[in-house]
Parts: sequence; structure tokens; C-alpha cells
Amino acid sequence: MVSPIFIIAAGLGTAFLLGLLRDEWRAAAYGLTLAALAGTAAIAGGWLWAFAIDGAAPVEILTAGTPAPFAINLRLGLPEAALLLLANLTGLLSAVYLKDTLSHLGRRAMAVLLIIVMAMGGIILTRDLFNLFVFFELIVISTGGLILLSAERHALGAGFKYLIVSQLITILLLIGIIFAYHAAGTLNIDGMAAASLVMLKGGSLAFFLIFIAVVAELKPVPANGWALDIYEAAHPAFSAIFSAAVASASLFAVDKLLLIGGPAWLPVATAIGIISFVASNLLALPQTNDRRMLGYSSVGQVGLILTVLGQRDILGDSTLFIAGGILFSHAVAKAGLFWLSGLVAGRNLQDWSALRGQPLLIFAFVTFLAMLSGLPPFPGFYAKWELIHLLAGHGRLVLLALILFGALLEAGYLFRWFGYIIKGEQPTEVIVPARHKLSVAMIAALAGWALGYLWGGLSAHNNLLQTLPLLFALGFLLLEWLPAWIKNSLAIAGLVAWFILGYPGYDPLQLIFATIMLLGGALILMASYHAQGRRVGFYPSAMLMYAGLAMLIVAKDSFNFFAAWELLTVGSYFLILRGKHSEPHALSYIVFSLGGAFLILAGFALAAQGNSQFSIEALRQVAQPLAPWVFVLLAIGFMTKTAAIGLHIWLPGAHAEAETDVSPMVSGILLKAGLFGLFMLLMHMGKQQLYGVELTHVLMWIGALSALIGNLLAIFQEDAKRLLAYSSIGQMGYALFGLAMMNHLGWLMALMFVINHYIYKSMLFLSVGGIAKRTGTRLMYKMGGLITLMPLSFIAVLIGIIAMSGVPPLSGFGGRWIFYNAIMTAEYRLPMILIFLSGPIAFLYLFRLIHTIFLGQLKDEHRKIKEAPFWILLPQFIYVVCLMVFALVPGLALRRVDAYISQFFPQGALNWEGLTITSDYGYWSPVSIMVVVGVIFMTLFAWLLFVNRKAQKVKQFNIVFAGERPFRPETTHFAWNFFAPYRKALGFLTQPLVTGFWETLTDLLHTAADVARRFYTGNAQIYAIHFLAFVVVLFLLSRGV
Amino acid sequence: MHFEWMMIPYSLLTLFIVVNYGLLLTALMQKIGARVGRRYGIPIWQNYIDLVKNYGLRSSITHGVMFYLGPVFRLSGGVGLLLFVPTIYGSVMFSNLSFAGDLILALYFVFFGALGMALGAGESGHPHAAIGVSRGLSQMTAAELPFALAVFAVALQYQTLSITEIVAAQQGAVLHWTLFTNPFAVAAAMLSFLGSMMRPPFDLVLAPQEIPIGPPTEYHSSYLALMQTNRVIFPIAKIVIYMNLFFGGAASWPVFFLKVFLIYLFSLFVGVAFPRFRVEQSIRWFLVWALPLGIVAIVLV
Amino acid sequence: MKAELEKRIVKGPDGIEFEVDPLQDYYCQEAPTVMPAAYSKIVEGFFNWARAESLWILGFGTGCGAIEMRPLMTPRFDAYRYGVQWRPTPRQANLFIISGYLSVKTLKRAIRSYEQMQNPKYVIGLGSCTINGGMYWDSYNTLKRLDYYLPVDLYIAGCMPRPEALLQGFEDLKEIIRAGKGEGANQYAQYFDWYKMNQKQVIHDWDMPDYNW
Amino acid sequence: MIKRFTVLLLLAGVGTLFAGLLLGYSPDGELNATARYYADHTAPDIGAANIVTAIIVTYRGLDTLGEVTVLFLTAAIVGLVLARGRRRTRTEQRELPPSGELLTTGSRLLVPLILLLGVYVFVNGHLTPGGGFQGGAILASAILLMLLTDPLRRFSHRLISALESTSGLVFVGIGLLGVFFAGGFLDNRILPIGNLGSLFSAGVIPVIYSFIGLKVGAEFSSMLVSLSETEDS
Amino acid sequence: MAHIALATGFILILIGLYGALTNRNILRMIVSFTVADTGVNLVIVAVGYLRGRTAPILDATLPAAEAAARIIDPVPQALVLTAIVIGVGITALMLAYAYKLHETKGSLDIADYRELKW
Repeated sequence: MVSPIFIIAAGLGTAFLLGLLRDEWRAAAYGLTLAALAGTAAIAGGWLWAFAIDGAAPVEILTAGTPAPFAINLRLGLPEAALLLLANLTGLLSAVYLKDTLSHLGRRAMAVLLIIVMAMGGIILTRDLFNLFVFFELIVISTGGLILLSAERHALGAGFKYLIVSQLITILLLIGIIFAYHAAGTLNIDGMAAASLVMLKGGSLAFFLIFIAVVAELKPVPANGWALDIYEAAHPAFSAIFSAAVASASLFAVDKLLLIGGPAWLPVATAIGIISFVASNLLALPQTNDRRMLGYSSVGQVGLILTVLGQRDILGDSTLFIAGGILFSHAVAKAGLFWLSGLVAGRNLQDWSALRGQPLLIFAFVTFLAMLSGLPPFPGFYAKWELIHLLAGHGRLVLLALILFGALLEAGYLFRWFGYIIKGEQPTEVIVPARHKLSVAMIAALAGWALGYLWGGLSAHNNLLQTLPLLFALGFLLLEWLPAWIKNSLAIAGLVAWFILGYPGYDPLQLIFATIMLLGGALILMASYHAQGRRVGFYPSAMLMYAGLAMLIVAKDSFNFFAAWELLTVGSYFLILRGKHSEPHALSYIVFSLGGAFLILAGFALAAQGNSQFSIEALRQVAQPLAPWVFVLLAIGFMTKTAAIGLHIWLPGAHAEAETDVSPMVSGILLKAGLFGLFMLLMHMGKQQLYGVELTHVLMWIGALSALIGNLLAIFQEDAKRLLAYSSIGQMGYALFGLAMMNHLGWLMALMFVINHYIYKSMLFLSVGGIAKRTGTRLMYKMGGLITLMPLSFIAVLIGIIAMSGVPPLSGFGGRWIFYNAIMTAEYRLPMILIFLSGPIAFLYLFRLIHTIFLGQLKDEHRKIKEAPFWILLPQFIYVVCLMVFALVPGLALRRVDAYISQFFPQGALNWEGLTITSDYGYWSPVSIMVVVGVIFMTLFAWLLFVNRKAQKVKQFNIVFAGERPFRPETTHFAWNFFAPYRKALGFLTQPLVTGFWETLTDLLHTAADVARRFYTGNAQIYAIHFLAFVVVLFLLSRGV
Repeated sequence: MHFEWMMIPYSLLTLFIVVNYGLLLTALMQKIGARVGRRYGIPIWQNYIDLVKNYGLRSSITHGVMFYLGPVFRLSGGVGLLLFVPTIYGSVMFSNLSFAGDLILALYFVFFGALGMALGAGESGHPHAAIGVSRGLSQMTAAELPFALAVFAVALQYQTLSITEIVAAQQGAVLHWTLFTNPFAVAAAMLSFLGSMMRPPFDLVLAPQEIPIGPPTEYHSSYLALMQTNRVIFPIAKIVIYMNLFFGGAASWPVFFLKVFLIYLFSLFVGVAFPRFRVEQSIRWFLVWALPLGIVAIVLV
Repeated sequence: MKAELEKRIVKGPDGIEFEVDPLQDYYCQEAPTVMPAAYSKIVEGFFNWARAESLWILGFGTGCGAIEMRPLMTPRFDAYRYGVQWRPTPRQANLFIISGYLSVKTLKRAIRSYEQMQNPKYVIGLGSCTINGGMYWDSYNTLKRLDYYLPVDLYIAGCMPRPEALLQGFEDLKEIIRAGKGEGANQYAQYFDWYKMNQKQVIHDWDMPDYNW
Repeated sequence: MIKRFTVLLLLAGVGTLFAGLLLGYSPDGELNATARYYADHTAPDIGAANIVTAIIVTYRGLDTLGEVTVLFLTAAIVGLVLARGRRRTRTEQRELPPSGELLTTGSRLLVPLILLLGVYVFVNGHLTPGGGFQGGAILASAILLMLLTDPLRRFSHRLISALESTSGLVFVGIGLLGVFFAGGFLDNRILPIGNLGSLFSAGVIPVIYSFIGLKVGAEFSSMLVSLSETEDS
Repeated sequence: MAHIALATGFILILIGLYGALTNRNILRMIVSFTVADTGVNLVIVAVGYLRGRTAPILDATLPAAEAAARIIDPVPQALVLTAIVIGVGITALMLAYAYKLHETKGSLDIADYRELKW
């Protein structure tokens, strides 16, 4: 094995060697630089291999042939090797990336780059305090040099600010070191730790100075104004080093210091870290400059890792896994993003729309985004999972909440950024990335995936990158070049195959959900056949969602459940984002979903009490004072997905703006994931009381309110898809209500709603989508009279609304019938009022839907439109058949489930004998109803045909009009504001209170951030004062408390 | 209960009786209304004549398939509703086709006709039709609410959803009627009843002075005849539900006639005394006056 | 011709342009036809009886005579007891009372309303004005003879005739109908061109389709 | 005003901190373990008379390497900073007044002497106070003097940088030789440690210190030259 | 003695910092920092001082055997050298920056370089 001293020697030696080369031999110099960096990276890699695979013991390297602590010694273990590799690889890739700049600036710049990488190695390796200082100074100075790589005018100013603050840091650090030396009699870190420096006279103050100085290198809020200016001004390749590698090295230095400081200093580290994490993510919200925002994000991530280091007292052996997971995610992603930012000309976030049309770059971007947000299957996800579990296990709930809050903020601005890329204004210029720059970014992206695989393998859970559904979904990334129809067939085949594969293993409940999610998904995908071209991005996203769903229903433990949940959230987010104007809605969807997911995570963690291997079954055994809280967290988490009232504001836009075949997926299928979660929750946790309040009663109220408000809002929509979307809120409210009733029939009803809602909402979304496709608008009042032109769509919608409104003889009635039987035994009656009110209201919007689109006056411009495309109609008619079958023989699907529910609620099962279904209270015979209604209807129809045989068909304006004739179809079609009187009467209920609440909240956050960031005035002296204030305040705190 | 072929003729007999009774009853009601206004009113057989005339008109037009089917839906709704509800308590045959479903079926089947009619009216392309439907649906949401609560209260009270069993539970004495055992539910339901009878002050749908005459603006000849037929069946079918749930049902046809007459009369009494509400007034009225009664009813049960 | 009735080029949502001719596309293009009586004479007689006993008047007051129709609904006259009632829509009405003078402007509405009534339908000319213009005999825009434009079954003379006269008129009309002579609708269909010609002669700005249905 | 007050307030805080350090400070009576080790082992193990030099070059040789690197880095960066956008001002050469006769003559006399002194200081670094850094600084002062005499004088950047790089390389190379031939990186005992107090003693320390001296001298010179060249405009 | 040196060093640091934080002229700031650096170096050296001892250079008057009892602590002396050199490096760098800043904007007022903020 090559001694690690060569890493330092090679870096330095090459740097010196460069001076010997003629200034003109730039290519040679550049080659030498790359070779040196590659060599050092190889050494680090070799050691990493030795430690990780061969299990070698850490090595000590002595210098000067003298044992420590009398000479400087270095130490190389697994973390050191990994960090070294990271630093050197980042340096190498940045060097590749900087090819042109370095060649332009010459060997001096290359030498500086080499030295900064070497210095990071020194920081990581050294065990001597003063030596640490020297390497820090090297980094400071080389940073001062590398900032100048930037073409940015303001880079000089930023560098100078940095130097000024560095001076302060240096002063404190030196004073601290010398007094620490005086107190401990050694400069060796391990020696100081052994002498327990902080216990010695004068030692704690000295340590405070050292600690604060090194922590300041992590740019903690608020002493970090200079760092942000550097990020904003520096060359992105340098920022990559600065953010990914330097920060990692500094963190490792802090880690070493904490060894000296001992447990007493851990809370300090935690506090500084968490404040940085939350505050910098908050401050990042109003940023418009990409690099500055990335800077804030870097500061935040580093703060998070510092928090993790500060929690090592409870994290124990997992510290490495957790901190490493977050650190490597951060490093790879941030470096990658900075490298990408070098490809984008504009500095505004909106300018990133230039990435559009570059699938590779978008793939890389998405990878980085997911890594930063801690989404599966990347290391941050596993790390966060462990971290939250351990925190919850030790009752550090405030910290847990702050971490999740900060992470949510971060995800918020990151995904907003992604929205700009995908949906921002059409880029003015197309970027043609240089090949070397592109490959650097791609290497980072691939490294991200590799790390994901690695962390998955290291985690105690199953490696997500080895799960078949996820791989299947990711496989579509490789197939993007195929035409859409081939991919579509593959996708359908995959879904069906997975269903067949899993079929023997499903219990009835899972079977229902699996049928809807997998087979149902395949059915909706049939509508995708109508799409032309390659549809880049659609299939990976859709299949990611389906993969998540497939994994969700079979998840046995909380980890798999949560991972599946995150996957389906992300997949659906990408799907929703594909819509034309869906950017803001997709954003609020992902923010709400991630917020909900975090609550679920917190809930699971709380329930598991630190045991990260937590089977869902074990929810039953959660102990009492905790159980209701777990219940609340999980329930709210799941309700973000079912869009219960209060958490619903993402849904209308997200569903309405999605593409034609995506709307039914996200409405018909995705919402069911939330219901599935609620099923799981209630099945295992049952009724819970919090402060004497029965939580299921609260859920009932929420369900009832959702049903009412959802329906009420639906009737005032002008946009057909929005109407359907609001109706989904209402329908999910019904289902939630049924679940919360906690009796046999309530659950059966909820399941019936699951099935029904899937069928008719998918069908209606497809119909409306097809119509919108033909008419070019979704505004219902602009349509009208389409019945003659689109009769098939009309039939589908007609059947759909009859089914949905619960009018016999179609299947919706079954749901209503079960509902009435269920409420007979419900112990709590008041929410029924809302449900009873919302039932007929559903009728209002359904009528409006069919009337304003199909009936009334045909508009001129629609005279020539054709029926919806075949592939959109086909699934609709399959749904019609399903509805009919389900209406006639509901037992086909429900019977087994009924028996299954009896496990939980033995009372109140239905009797399915013969044609009549009987409950304890009533009976219902679907076939008889169908026959009776059919016979009456046909008889009367025949009679009318007989007496009315001479009826003459007239045209649309042949109507009585008070002796006049209509003016134009637009003025004759009564459609806009259809329920105006209703608005007068009950419109006050539709006040956008919830929207207002969330908007106020986000406004508040943004305003707070906007005000707070003025703290960073841009004046170097003020920054220095910030730093001093930081020191003094911390000093006073550490003395006073 | 099971289906027997004999049920068909008996059901048709019920239908026949109800149609005739309804034709006479509605005329009678109009006559009573006229007497309040000191008029003679229409002849008692006038409805028959109007019906024949409308069936006998020679020409008719159609606006499209849904327009054509609307009245069919409407009448199917009325006939179906009538047949799904047992008319005479204690008579298996006059229980009609109630083996197909219980109270819930009846409650929801009410909408069948309304939906079809609304669709038919919609296809006529006449704005007044759409406005009428909009008004009707708006009012219905509020008017149905107290009724639903009352039904829920009654079902809870008797612990069954079967109409026959509810009627059975009220037998024995007048004081066993829900009217006396659960007055709040009945009060709520009767207020709701006003809303569904298309009489002032709740005749928002037709409102001849405002939107002449709402949904049926374009209907005429045999369409209108079908709807007229429904106009005599449907209120009675509805009253039968009320009678069964709240007023002890009817054990024989004379009792049936009497009770239906009296319940119908209630809406007439209110109707002749009040002018028409605006839509939002009507909605608020139901929510403010009828809804609390319904809530009291379900809370007290 | 009003702008909204002129042909126009419309662009569909798919970007293809095409022509819309409102008079063709919005309105039916078939003339009314003569509707045969019922197959059997007995049935037709029965129907005629029912038609006579159920006169549904179109609630359309064309002139000052309308003032005399209102009292018919009051307790004093109570026309309802004769099977007479008012309908707000021509679709459901089968008796059109031209109540008093008919100006050219109102004629358009009257024609349209009449054509939208269903066969069989009846017209009563109320007051002298409908017979010969009455006191408006020399007015430039009042019609002198109603039966040039619409087939009139019965005139009730007077200026104004009292409600009692109207009641008598209804009884006379019933006689006519019962006798099977109330065939104004078929007459209108048969001589459609003639009626149209007369109508267009007085209505100079004919801006409506020929077939209003 | 507010700023001054804030600064004063904060410095009062920092002062408190320092006061805490000051009050907590009690001078050692004896050498601590580390210093004692150096006192006891320098002579036998390293063979350098100047213990500080032994520490600088050998025991804490890695620090010194870093130090040298700092200077190298600074020189490189100063060059980089000042090189950016230089060329445009080349034409506008300002006329400078000639230096005085005294200065010119004096410097001619002094420069060789200063150079000699510098060399002496670093060559004897392991024996007497002084060493590579001090000697290098003295060398650079000669360059400074020359620049004062003739501000427009140009030195060969190539020469300086070659000197600088070679010395650096030698330093690193010798350090690495230690890995192979002695106890570790920067171990001075690849050469015999000789007699305490003689010029050729302390192993490779004099060599290293000489190169450090050359390197420091070159680097300071390079910085001075770079800064002086800014006089152009 | 050591206390006096330390106190002087600390006061120098505070003076330097005050100067650096209140003077808006960049050159004055740099000078202030050198003052503070001097203070730091003074503190370092002072910490290594032992009363009544001599410099850590072995010669005839100071044989190796007595060294441990007679010399002052050599480590701070070694450290201060490094500190000085690094201070010089940073000062040089700051001067170069100052020059360049002045060249780009013609101003040496630190408050003029606030384009990057928030």
C-alpha cells in the first residue's frame, strides 16, 4: 500500500514542479496536474478499498521518525480514506472541468488547485492541532487564489471579505492553540483529548477559541455572510470544491475537535448546526441567484451534518453511517449542481430552463435534487431514516422537528427550482455543453447512484436499488430512445406481470388495492397509446410511481413502506409536473407530500422508539402515552395524500393541470395510496384518545368537512378538470369518513369508494381530458352541445355521473347503501349532517359537468370537432363495463373483503346469499333493481316512441325565446357561474381560508427570510462584526449557562 | 321477500290506482287552492282531459336523444319510486316490488327522475331550462338535508332500514306513530316535504313569472303528457314514503287515500299562504329552520 | 340582416377554418307539414273533444287587448273552470289570442310564437283592430287584416270586447274545435308560401329564418 | 457611530474572553512533557544545537513544509492576481525621477553583503539563532533594496520561479527520502547527524534549511517583484 | 512579566481589531490586522516564556544535559515562526487584493464593495 504521506507529497511536489515548467507548456502542466490528482485519488481509493473491503486496521503515519505526540503524526482510517477520496476526486473532476480556465491562467492556478486539494488531505489526516491550523491557512490562502478563477467581476470583493474574516479566525485560532498547548502541554489532538483539555485550567477557554474558529470554517449562520458571497462569485468548479470537499474536510476537523471537547461540547455543536440548517434553508427561500442559493443550501447541509456530529452521544456507531450518508449526498449533489451551474449562462434561477431539451442534464439534475432532498434510493434517505429513528428513540423531538422542517424548506426551494427548469420560459439559447464538462456532471450523477447502491447495501434494510419494481422503473431511463407505444406496451406488460406475480401473496385488502393500482394503472396506460413521439420522461416517472405503489401495498415494515411512499410521491410529482401550467401546483404537491412524508417518518420513528427495523404490525404494540401521537402524525401524513380538508390545496391544480392520461392516474390511483395508509393505520392502531378526544371522531369530522367543502368548491369551478379534482377531495372525504367510523360497514364502504372512485374518476378524467383535447379548452362554459359530436364520451360521462351520484341502479348506490347501514352503528352522529348535506351537492356539480359540456348550445368553433381519440375512449368503455358488472354483482369484489374485514370487526358483516345482499338493518338487490328499472324504462320508452313517432328533429336555435330568436350560442348557453344563487346562499363556506392560511404561512416564511437576509449587508466589516458577535454571544452563553 | 310473478299485476294495479287517484287528487288540490282564492277552480276531471289532449297533439319536435329520453327517465323515476315502496301495510302484494331494496333505495331513486329530466331539459338548449335545473338542484341540497336527517333518526329509532318494518313498528295505536314518538324528526321531514312539492314558497323551479317555466320550457305534446303523468304519480309516491315513515303507514286503500290527501293538503296550505322565495332565501330557510330540527332529532334518538 | 345571422368564418380548436351559416346551421330548414287527423274518426272526435275542453292559451299580450284577458283569471270570471289556462311557453300552448292591434314589430314575434306552437293550434283575433285595423286603420305600422298573416279561427269584435265576450268566444271556439273545423295549423302549413309572402311584404327587415318551429 | 459602539461592545466581549485567558494563565515553572522531550532528545537524536530549528525542520517539519507552501502559494496567487488584466497598461510608462547617487552606490555596496549575510544565516540555522526563513527574508531585502534603487528594474520571473520550485521540490524530495531511508517523512537522519555544534551536523537539516532559505528568499522576491511591477500605471 | 507581555499582546490584538473593524479604508484595515498579528505573535512567544531561563540553543554554556532545566519552552518559538510567515503570506495576499480592488473600482473604501449581498 502506498503511504498516504505521498498524497501530500505528490500534491506539493507537483505544485512545485509546475514552477519549473515553461509558462508555454500549459498542456503539459495541465496533464501533470491531472495526473497528480488522479494519482492521489487512486491512493485514497486504494486505502478506502483496503479499509472497507479487506477490513484493514487504521494506520498511523509518523513523521520525523519520532513518535507522537512529539512529532506530527497522521492517521488514516476508513472515514479518512473516504473523505480523502472525495476531496481528491472532487479536485480531479473540477480540474477536468476547469480545463479551459486553467489552461488560460497557467501553471500558477494549477499549483493553487493542487495545493488546496493537498491541504484538504492534510486537514483530514493530521492529528496535530497546529498542523491543522497550517493546513487551514493553506486552504484560506488558496481559496483566496481560486476565487480569482471566476470571470465574475465581484469575485475580488468576495475574496477580500473572506480574507478579512479569515484573519479574525486565524487570530482566535492561534490564541486558542497556544493556550491549549500551555494547558495540555502537547499539540497532539489525541494527547489533548487524553489530557481532557477542557477540564484543565484555562483549557476550556482555549478550546472554546479553537472550536469556534474551526466551526467558523463551516460557515455557520449567522457568521457566514462572506461564504455566500464567495459561492455567488466564485467559479462553479471551485465552488464545487469549496462546498463538497473543503466543507467535508472542515467537518472532519470539527469532528476531531469534538474528540477533545468531549460530550460537553456536543450540544453546542448541535445547536450551531441546527440553527445553521434551519436558518440557511429559510434564507435560501427568497434567493434568485442560483449559486447563492446553492451556497445557502451548502451551509444548511453542513449544519445538518454538524448536528449529526453533535448527536453522536445517541447515534453511537451509526454516526459514521448517518453523517457519511448526508455528507456524501451533499457533496456529490452540490458539486454536481455547481458543475451544472457552469453550463448555464444566466445566474437567475429561471435561466436554468436552458437545461430543457437536454435529457442527460435533467437526469443529472434530478439525481442531485433527489440526493439533496434525501429521497430514496440515495444515501441521504437511509441516513435520515436512521437519524430520525435514533432521535425519536432518545426523545430529542424538538431537534427532530427542526431537522424535518429544515429539510422541507430545502425541498421546497429545490423543487421550485426544478419547476423553473421544466416549466420556465422557453430558453432563448440552447446550451451545448462541452464534452468534458458534461462528463464531469454525469460522473457525479452516476456516483450518486453508486453511493445510493452502496448505502443501501450498508443499511440494515433492503437495498432499494435491488428491488425489482424500482429497477423496472429505472430501466425506462435507458429505453427513452424508443417510441412511446413500445414503452407503453412494456409498461403495461410490467404492471400486469407484477400483479400476476404477486397475486398469490395478496390478502383480500391488498388484492383490492393491487388490482386498482396495478391492473388499474395498466388500464389507464392504455389511454397513453394515443400519445405520439417518444414522450421523454413520462415512463420513468409513471413507472416510478407505480413501483412505489407496488412496493407500498406489500410493505411489511415501516422502512419499506416509507421508501415506497417516497418513491411514489416523487414519481407522481414528475408526472404532475408534465402538465402545461402545472408548475406551481406540482410544487405545492411535492411540498405537501414531503411534509406529509416527514410526518409519517416522524410517526414511524416515534412508534419504533429507536428501533429502525419496525414492522408495521408492531404499530399495535405502541405504548400508551405515545400511541395517540403516533396516530396523529401518521394520520396527518396520510391525509396529505388523500387531500383532506386543510391539506387539500395542492390537489385541484395538480390534478387539473396534469396531462390527459396523468390526471386519472394521480386521481384514480395515487389518492388511494393515502387511503391504503389510513387503512393500515386504523387496522393496527385502532381507536386512540388524545386528551380525552377520540381521534377517530376527529377523523370523521375531517372526512365530513372534506366531503362538504370539496363538493361545495367543485360546484363553483368553471374548469372541468378542476371540478373533478375538487370532487376527488370530497370523495376521499367520504372514504375517510367511512374508515373513521371504525365499524365493519364503514370500512366496506371506504373500500367500495376506493373501487368506485377509481373507476368513475378515471373514466371522467379521461372523458374530460379527451374533450379538452378536442376543444382546446377545459373551461366548461366555452363548450356546450357536444352530445351530438361526441356521443361516446357523453355516454361514458353519463354513466360516470350516475354512478358517482349514487343514483340507483349503478354502483354508486351500493356505496350509499352501505354508508347508511354503516352509520346505523356509528357511535357518533353529528358529522353525518355534513355528509348528508354534501351528498346532494355532489349532484350539483355532476349535473353541471355533463350539462355545460354536452348539453345546451353548440359553439361555432366546435362544429367540426371529432369524437375523442380511440385510445382514450377504449379505457372509458372498459370502465363502463366494469361499472355495470360491479353494479350488478358487487359481491364479486366485495365479498372476500367483507370476510376479511370481519377479522377486525366481527359485527355487522353483510350476508351475500342469493341475489339480495342483506345487512342487520336492510337489504339491497342490485339485480332486481336493475331489472325493474330497466323494464319500466324500456316500457315507457317504447310507449313514447309509439305516441311520438312523428317527432321532428330541430336545430339548436329552434327554441322558444319570448317571441325572439337567440343572439348567439355563447349568450344562449347558460353555463358560466351556473350556481350563482348557491354562491349567494352558501358561498361564505367557500372562502379560501385554507389557501389563505397556507399562503400566509409561505408569505410569512418568505417575508421573514427576505427581511432576515438583509442581515448580510455585503460589507466585509459587518461580516467581521457578525463573526465577532457570534463568538461573543457564544462565549457569553457558554459562560452564563 | 322474494319475487313472485303475481307481483307484476298487483304492482300494475297499484300503479293504476295511484295514477287515477293522483289525477283526481291534484285537481282537487287545485280546486281547494282556487277556493282559497274564491274561485271555482278547474273541473275535477280536468287533468284527464289535459292528459288526453297532450297525448293527442299531432305534431312534436325533438332536440336530441337526451331530450327525448328525459321524460322517460322522469316517469321511470316516478313509477319506480312508487313500486319500490310498499303502499299498503300488511299486504304482500301491495308491497309492490319493495323486495329489491329498502328505504335507502327509495331515497336515492328520487334522484333518478330528477337527473333524467334535468338532462333532457338541458339538451333542449334553452337557458331557462338550465336556470330552472340550477335552481332546483340548489334548493334540493338544502331541502333534502332535514329529510335525510329525519330518515336517519327514524331508522335509528326503529333500528331498521326496511320500510315495512318501520311501518310495523308504528302499528297498534295512533300514539305509536313516529309523529308522536319522534316529533322533531317528523317536523324536520315535513318542512323538507314542502321543499320537494313544487308549491309556493318553494316553487323555484317552474317560477312562471321569472323563467317561464323552467326545465320543461321546450316540452310539449306527448313529452309533456309523460311528465304530467309523473306529476300525479311522483308526489304520491313521495307522500307514501312520508306516510310510511312518520304517519303509521296505511293498512288499507281508504286509509291510504285519506293519509295521502292530508299530507298533500299540508303543502297546499302553506303554498296558498306564502309568496315565492328567492333561491338563496329558500336555502337559508331550510338550513336555519329545518336543519336544527333534524339535528335535534338525530341527537335525541 | 343582423350581423349575427350573416355567414362567418370560424376557426376550430385544431386551427382549421370553416364557414358557419347561422340561418342554415342554427335553424331547421323544413317547412311545416299538414298533419293528418287520427286514423279513426271516433278517436279524432275524442281528441277534438279533449282539445276543446283543454284550451291552453299562450300568455302573450300583443296589444292593448291583453288587459281584458287578465280579469279572466280572477274569481269574477274564473276561466279555469272552462278548462282554459295560460301557459308561458308556446310549445305547450295551443291557443294564441292576438289581443288587439298588431304592429309590424310585434308581428315578427307573433309569427315566431305561432310557428312554435304544436299542431293543432288555434288563433283568436281579439278586437276590431285584428279585423280591419280599427282605430289604427291608417297607421303606417299596424296590420289591418290578421288573417293575411296567420290563420284565424275566430274573431271577437269590439273595442274593447269585455271579458264576458271572451268567455263567449272560448265557447264558440270549442264548438268549432269539437266540429273538427279548427284546422288552422294545417291551413297554415298548406298555404305556407302565401302566408310567408304576406308576412315578408309587411316585414321589410326580415331577419329571421323562414322556419321557426 | 452605532458601528463603532457595536465594535467596542464586541471587543469588550472579546476582551473579557482574553481577560479570562490572562487571569487563568499561570506561567509554568517547569518545561512540559513535550518541551522536555525536545530538550532532552534534540541533541542525541537530531544533532542540532538550535532546538527551535530541530523542531521547525524535523519534529514539526510538516508544519514547515506547509509554511513554505503558504509562501509559495502566496507568491503564486499574488502573481496570479496581479497578472490578471495586466497587459493593457503596458504602454503607459510613467517617467520616474532617478534615484539618488547615494542610494545607488550604497546599494551596490550593500547588496552583496546582504546576500552573504542571508546565506550565512540559513546555512547556520541549526546552530545559531536564525535559519531558512530569516535568511530568506534577508536575501529578499537585498532584492528590495535593488528595487528601491531602480523601481523599473525587471527580474527574471523564470529564474525566481525556477529557484523557488527547485527548492520546494528538493524539500519534498528530501522529506520523502526520509520515508525510505530513515524513520519517516522529513526525518533528518538520512545523513549522519555528526557532531553537535559543527556546521555539517544535524543530518539533513542544514540542507533543508538552505533550500528553505533559498525558497523563502525567492518567494519574497517574487512577491516584491510582482508588487513592484504594479507601479507600471 | 509573562502577564505583562500577554496583556500587551491582547491589547494589541484588540487595538488591531478595532482598527480593522472601524476603518473603512482597506489599507488601514490591512495595517490594523498586522498590528493584531503582532499581538498574537507576542502572546505566543509570551506563553513559552519561563522565568529566568535562556534561549533553547545548545552551546558550550548550555550542555545538552542541562537543557531541560535551563531553557525556555522552544515549541512556541517554533510556532511563532510559522505564524509570522503565514501572517506575512496573508498580508501580501490582501495587499495584492487591495491593489486589484483599487484598480477595478478606483476606491479603497470597503463599503464600496457590497454588490454581493443578501
